[in-house]
Amino acid sequence: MTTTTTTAGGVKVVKPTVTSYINDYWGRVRGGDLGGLPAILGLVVLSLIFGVARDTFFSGLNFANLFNQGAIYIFIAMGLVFVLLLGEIDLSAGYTSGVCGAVVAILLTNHGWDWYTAIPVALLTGIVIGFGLGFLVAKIGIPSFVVTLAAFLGFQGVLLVLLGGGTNISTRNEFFNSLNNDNLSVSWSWILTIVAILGYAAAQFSRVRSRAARGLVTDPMGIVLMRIGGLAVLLIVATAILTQERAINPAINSLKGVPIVVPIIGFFLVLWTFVLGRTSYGRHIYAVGGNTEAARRAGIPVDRIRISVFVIGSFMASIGGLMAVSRASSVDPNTGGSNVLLYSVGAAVIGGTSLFGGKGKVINAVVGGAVIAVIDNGMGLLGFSSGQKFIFTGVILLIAASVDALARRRAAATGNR
Amino acid sequence: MTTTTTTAGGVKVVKPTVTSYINDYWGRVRGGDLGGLPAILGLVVLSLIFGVARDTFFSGLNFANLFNQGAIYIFIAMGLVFVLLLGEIDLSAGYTSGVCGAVVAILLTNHGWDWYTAIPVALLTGIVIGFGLGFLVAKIGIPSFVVTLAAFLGFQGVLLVLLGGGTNISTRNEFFNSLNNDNLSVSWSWILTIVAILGYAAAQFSRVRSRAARGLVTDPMGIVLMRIGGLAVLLIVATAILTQERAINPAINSLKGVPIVVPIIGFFLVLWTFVLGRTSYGRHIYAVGGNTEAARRAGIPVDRIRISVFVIGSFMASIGGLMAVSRASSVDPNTGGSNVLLYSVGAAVIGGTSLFGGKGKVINAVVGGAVIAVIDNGMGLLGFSSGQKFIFTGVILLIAASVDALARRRAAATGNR
Amino acid sequence: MAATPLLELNGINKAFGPVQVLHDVSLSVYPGEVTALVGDNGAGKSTMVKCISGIYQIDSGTVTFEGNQVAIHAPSDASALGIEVVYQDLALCDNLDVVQNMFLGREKKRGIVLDEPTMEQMAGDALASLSVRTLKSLRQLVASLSGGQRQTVAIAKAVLWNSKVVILDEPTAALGVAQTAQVLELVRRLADNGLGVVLISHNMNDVFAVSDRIAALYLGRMAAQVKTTDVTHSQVVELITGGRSGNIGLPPEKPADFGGDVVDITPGGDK
Amino acid sequence: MAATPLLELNGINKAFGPVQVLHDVSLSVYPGEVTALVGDNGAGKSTMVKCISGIYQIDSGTVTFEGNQVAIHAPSDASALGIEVVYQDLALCDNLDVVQNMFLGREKKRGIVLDEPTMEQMAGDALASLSVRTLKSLRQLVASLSGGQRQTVAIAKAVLWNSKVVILDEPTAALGVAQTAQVLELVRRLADNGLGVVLISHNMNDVFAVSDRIAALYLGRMAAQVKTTDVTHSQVVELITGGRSGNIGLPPEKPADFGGDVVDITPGGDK
Amino acid sequence: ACGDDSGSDSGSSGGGSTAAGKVGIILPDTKSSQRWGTDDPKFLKAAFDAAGVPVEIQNAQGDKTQFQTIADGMISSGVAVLMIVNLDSGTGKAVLEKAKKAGIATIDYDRLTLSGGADYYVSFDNVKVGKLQGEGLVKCLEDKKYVKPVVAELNGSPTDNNATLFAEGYDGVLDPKYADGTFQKGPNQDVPDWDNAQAATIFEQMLTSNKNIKGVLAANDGLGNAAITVLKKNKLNGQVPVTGQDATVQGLQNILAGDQCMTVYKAIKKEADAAAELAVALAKKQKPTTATGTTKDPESGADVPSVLLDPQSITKETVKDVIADGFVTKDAVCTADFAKFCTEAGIS
Ligand SMILES: Nc1ncnc2c1ncn2[C@@H]1O[C@H](COP(=O)(O)OP(=O)(O)OP(=O)(O)O)[C@@H](O)[C@H]1O
Ligand SMILES: Nc1ncnc2c1ncn2[C@@H]1O[C@H](COP(=O)(O)OP(=O)(O)OP(=O)(O)O)[C@@H](O)[C@H]1O
Ligand SMILES: [Mg+2]
Ligand SMILES: [Mg+2]
Repeated sequence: MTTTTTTAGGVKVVKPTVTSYINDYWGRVRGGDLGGLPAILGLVVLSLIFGVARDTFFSGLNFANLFNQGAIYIFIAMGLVFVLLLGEIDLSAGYTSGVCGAVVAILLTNHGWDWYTAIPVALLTGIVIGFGLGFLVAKIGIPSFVVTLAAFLGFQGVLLVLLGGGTNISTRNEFFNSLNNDNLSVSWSWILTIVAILGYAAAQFSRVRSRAARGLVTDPMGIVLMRIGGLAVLLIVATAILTQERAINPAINSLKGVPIVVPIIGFFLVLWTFVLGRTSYGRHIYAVGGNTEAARRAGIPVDRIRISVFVIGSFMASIGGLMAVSRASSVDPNTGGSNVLLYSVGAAVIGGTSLFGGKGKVINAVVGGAVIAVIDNGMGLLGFSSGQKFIFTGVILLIAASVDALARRRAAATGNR
Repeated sequence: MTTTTTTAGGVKVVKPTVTSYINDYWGRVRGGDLGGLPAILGLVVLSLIFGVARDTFFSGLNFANLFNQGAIYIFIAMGLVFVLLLGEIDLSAGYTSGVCGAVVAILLTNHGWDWYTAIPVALLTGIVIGFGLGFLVAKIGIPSFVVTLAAFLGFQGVLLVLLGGGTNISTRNEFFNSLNNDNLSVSWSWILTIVAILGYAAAQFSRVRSRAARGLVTDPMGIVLMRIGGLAVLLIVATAILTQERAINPAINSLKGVPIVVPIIGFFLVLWTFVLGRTSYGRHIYAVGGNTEAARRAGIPVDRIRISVFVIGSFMASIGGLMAVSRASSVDPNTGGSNVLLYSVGAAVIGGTSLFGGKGKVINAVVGGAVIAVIDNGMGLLGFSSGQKFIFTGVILLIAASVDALARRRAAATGNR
Repeated sequence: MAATPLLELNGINKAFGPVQVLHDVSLSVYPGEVTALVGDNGAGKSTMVKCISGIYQIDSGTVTFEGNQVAIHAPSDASALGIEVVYQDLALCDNLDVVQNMFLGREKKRGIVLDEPTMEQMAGDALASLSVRTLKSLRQLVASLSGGQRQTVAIAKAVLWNSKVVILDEPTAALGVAQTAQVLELVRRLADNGLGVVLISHNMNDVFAVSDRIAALYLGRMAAQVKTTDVTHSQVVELITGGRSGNIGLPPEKPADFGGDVVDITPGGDK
Repeated sequence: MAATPLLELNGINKAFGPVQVLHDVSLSVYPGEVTALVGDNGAGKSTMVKCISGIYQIDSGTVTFEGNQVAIHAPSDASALGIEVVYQDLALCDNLDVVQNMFLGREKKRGIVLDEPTMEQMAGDALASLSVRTLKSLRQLVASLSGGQRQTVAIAKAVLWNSKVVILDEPTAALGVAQTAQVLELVRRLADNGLGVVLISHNMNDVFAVSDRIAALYLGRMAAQVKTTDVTHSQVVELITGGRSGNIGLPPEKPADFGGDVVDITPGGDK
Repeated sequence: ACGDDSGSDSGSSGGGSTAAGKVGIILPDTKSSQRWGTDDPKFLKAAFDAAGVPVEIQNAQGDKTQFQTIADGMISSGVAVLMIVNLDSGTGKAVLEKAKKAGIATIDYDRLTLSGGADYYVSFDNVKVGKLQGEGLVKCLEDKKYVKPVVAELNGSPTDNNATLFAEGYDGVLDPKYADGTFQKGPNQDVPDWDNAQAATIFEQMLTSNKNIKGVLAANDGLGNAAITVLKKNKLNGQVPVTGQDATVQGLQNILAGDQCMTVYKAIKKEADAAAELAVALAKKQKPTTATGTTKDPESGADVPSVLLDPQSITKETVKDVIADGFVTKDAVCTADFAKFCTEAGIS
């Protein structure tokens, strides 16, 4: 072990090697600092259970289905992560998505607007809703649970009124319906995959370079390469599977390529991860969620932050709504209702976001959403009766969560809580 | 102002007079320490709104309806107060009530049990459920949101399975159906009212006496008498209204007396208020909710407390379930579903219970439940379409909560938060 | 000596509900000087600091900064004026690490991106100057720091900025011997650079070692504000515990004035 | 002097994940004596206290109480043995009042009903003995107390009980002059009543004023445990800051031993 | 056990083999009516088992996302015939189109998917159901000889399209009566989620604000029972006729006791058998012969080959028909409390 010591901030530092880095990581894991591992472990366990029970679970077709099925929860959960980071809750996220979905469907179908005008209006609706909720919470001081419970009821009514009391509206716009139904062409699939890998690599290298230039400790180059390699392998394998022919009857209709919704999820994942991790706005969200009083004393505009997270929450819910409507090619008074809200909050929480604020990442929403989607998808394949299905869904959810909880018990035992 | 000074614990104390006591109280209110005032204010505002809109709102019949309609939420909310006091949540409370309701209906109707055997079994079911939930939360360490989300799904399934996939089961047991439908006789109504007033007076006086015997400061006798008098007036007026004839067609059928469910609510209100306020178990619940680590360091068995609040929560949910089934004289797969959960949590929160733990009283659940019941009841009288009804319910809920929030803003301004 | 006060409080009153915590308090902070604020536990020192920094709203009274009357409604107003505070209850975000806490609310950026390397370097420099020896990493979460380490972070956070007034509420309470010496030296250095410094401390040795003036609070009233050179150790202790010493301090106690406050330990029964 | 130690720690190790905080620490607490535990910020004093009281589980080592080896897995085990602790992070419930906090976990009851009058009286007595002057009411919520008032409540809470060992982690840090004197007197009185007392403090005057023995921690290692009468003020400071003084203390520093710990202030980049 | 997969599928994909392909069936929910949870799975399973065709029956539990997820699953597991009861036409259409792209034959069961282009349609006429309810209520009120009775309507879930169809049916009967002054229009409310507990509160408030209610058009037996409970509390049961639907045990008992005036019996077994027959033929790659009627899709204007069945109005006199049909058992209906009424109604 060669430990080159440099100076940073007048304090001597030790340059880590690949071995020391891995030892360090392993030490942290053994000490209970598990990060996203347990949720991913839960995902693997679930997939194995379903894969063993039904071999179609591992088919390319089913793999592709997963994305379209989970997208709605993932988008809403991404927005909820922001709200939960502040220790708030948005019970109305489900129906917000429904209302925005209804807006887009009405504009497209009843008013004959085009998608590029209708979609922005729907997204704007989401933003306005979020602003209203945030204002009531931050400025009037009503607890978010009550505000969003009222909104939950209110939007349910708005949806009914918009849809004229119970009818449903079909969307017939090709582009709009393709969003959460169709796939990228094979060549575009590969192009985006390559771009993603190169982008990640560039970000990693530039970070190492800027730290090294300052004389600060950097991650060993080996580790950086391993990270990039890992991501590359993952993405390439996934793309390879998704670009296989997966149509049941290829003669009638060819079905291949990465679902269009995947790059959209990817885009928001990168965007929000960047916002939370690399901007001062994101830092302030964590601060307000961790200790509102400390944040206030540090001069952070707590109220504005609070409003903004509701805006982001409702904005993402509106995207979730668009995806739900696109997938169903229609909107009805139940869009965004039933289990959508609880599944979405569940997705965020299972991924590791705390309901008490200050702890969580956007990737949590994606992993948690994947857990929810896998459960839903797998239960669908098993063919239980309705009652059994509810029961098994509950049990499976509990198993996934137990994996997480038991893995984290070590953490508690070592005092890292 | 005569200030008699005595000694307590070696420290000089000042004996308050009625005037100083009232000044003190008024000072606290102006300083923002409002207690239950805002929720009660909200209740009054709502009643006025509905009373102006429909004069039947203030009829004796409607007043009696309120109790039967709100009882379900109140019972579930009372249990939820315990869960919320620990900063936990029980999303499954609604379906727990449904399952327990189904158990009692099946035993009564399908198996011909009598009410005095069937009801205990249903309550026991609730206790067992609560133990299971609490165990998973406290011992395995899964967040309560996830455990009870799983239970929410699972019990929905159990309910379906119990009801054989969706049938309705009617209950035909007279006694059972009377619980949340019928009234006490006029004489019993008065007897219970008198007993309640005398009991309260006795408790107040004995407290003053025991403190005085120690040489500790006591509330001035004038204040004690005012409290007792206030309660007496309230109860007597309510009883007087409820013992009036209120039948739609008095020729066919006489309808008067306090609804049977009122003394049941009263019993649990007193019981749980006593437990929370006057026993060390209650004290420990507040401690764990306020600062789990401090409670643990004080040697409080945190895990056992955590399990116990889920037991109480599910037990009260089971009573709520019995009341729901009694009222509808039947159970169906929707019993305890739909809005029951959100309304119940809403009842607890509107009453002033914090979702973050450590703050709340059982009376909150009753007041909050009354707010919910009044909204539901009033909306029913107004005869809106379904969509409008949802919207107005949301708006009204928001108004009630704003009264509360705005009243409390002074508190924030003076630093008492 | 110093010409006009940098910061001047006049007739400040503050009550929490029925409890009057500050009565008509006045205080002057001069540039280039260390003003020690002393007083018994619960005298109202921290409350006064929080009034200055905008955490609490004052009920009445005026605050004058650099000759202009100012209204401070929020902590951000105070820091905009150039008032920096180290609070007794340290107000750190447990879920953030040391560097993140030190730059909270004033992050260094390059474009819109946080400039982590710069912040890390500056934080390291600031901590190194305070004799921090046992901190394992600048990226350690504040939740896992020892009491003294937390306090050092809070102090380092306040001195990172070019401010005009620095107020430290019992900054050395949890510090070790070496660190205490460093902090006192830092306090002196800040004043010598022309800043106005307010130091709250219960340790008379520290107070006499670095302060130019001493202001003594007694039960929410300003008992005296004197030059350090004009008083003795025991006089200050008398001011703290009794509100007066010889001919300085508050007028002789009339029972009616303080009686209620001092003795009223169990009013109104329990709630 | 004192025959056998009341409480004895042997070879205690404790790590948080990859960070080893206590290395092979031993400590003896004798009845009727005050043992001062000193050490730099982050030396591991509070961690050691939490290991004794069962908040943290030790990784290895033995704890002997009154001659019997004991396993302390939870704070309730420690209080069952008769070990009472005042923590540095005070561990009070902000949503409870002063009396409720002082009796937390050990409420006085009459039947199943809480005996509020008795508790209120006992709490009043205990606080009065600690020179508390500014507490407005025993029914005030702890959240609204000043720093020193909170500390007094925590101390009063610990001395209410008949325990055999009392451990105080920097009890006087936030206290005023008079209160500090009272607490030191209390500490002495407890020891004179035959209890074993452990006092953690950064204030050497206090340490020399009341302690019979001094144990010095240095970077998680026990540098020395000596009689107070055998060492001087400056020797103790050397032990704290350097781990050795003359021929007492740890063997001369080998870079390999401490190198990593001391210098490694920015490892692994940010997360 | 009812919806369990028959287990005889060996991952066979939409079959060029001689064996019949698998049939996938998606039911809508468990809350709007008990049939989806109990009756349909039972009868369909029995019919397919008898024909020796593997079948997979799932319930979307009122959730359209799940509905699509289940459909995706069935399509990817290679069913030969997909039979759906849509939750709404939009989702239904999306599913049907996906299935058609995969070369799967499609059947609309019970509800027509507008513009869905399903190959076949099997159903009761839901508007007809509503019509029977309306006519039943009119008859009961006429029997009571009330003058200008006030009629309250308890509609089904506002989000359920079928509830809209039922309402269309009974309003078609009642509106002319309101118009000509025979009846007086009373309060009219939807019951979210068909929730019986909410129905009780809603009806209680109707009665409080309008004490003259003399007839209740309740959209199904559960809602009817909720209204009856409130009426009982006010000792008005039996005097105020209440309607229902589904011929549940509860509804039949209420009819026998005289508290409910009628219910609508949909011979679900017949409907299930008809649908199964169609599906079996399609799964065996035969041309079905039973779809003799057609239904015009009001949206696309296409004629969908259909099997249409008639709902039946049930009153006290005809309760025995339901039992004779095997839809419910005598034991279930004629419990101790009702034995007397059963004899009265001629059930043996
Ligand atoms: N929010 C509040 N509500 C009611 N009383 C309060 C509140 N905050 C502080 N107090 C009271 O005000 C008085 C002054 O408190 P403060 O914290 O200013 O004291 P201090 O001088 O800083 O004492 P210490 O030296 O112990 O830190 C105390 O008696 C305290 O109990
Ligand atoms: N949960 C934890 N995870 C990681 N490191 C920790 C944790 N708790 C404490 N530490 C580290 O252990 C070391 C010892 O901490 P401890 O609180 O015991 O110090 P101390 O001697 O009490 O210091 P002080 O005098 O400042 O109170 C510190 O470096 C601290 O950062
Ligand atoms: Mg203070
Ligand atoms: Mg410490």
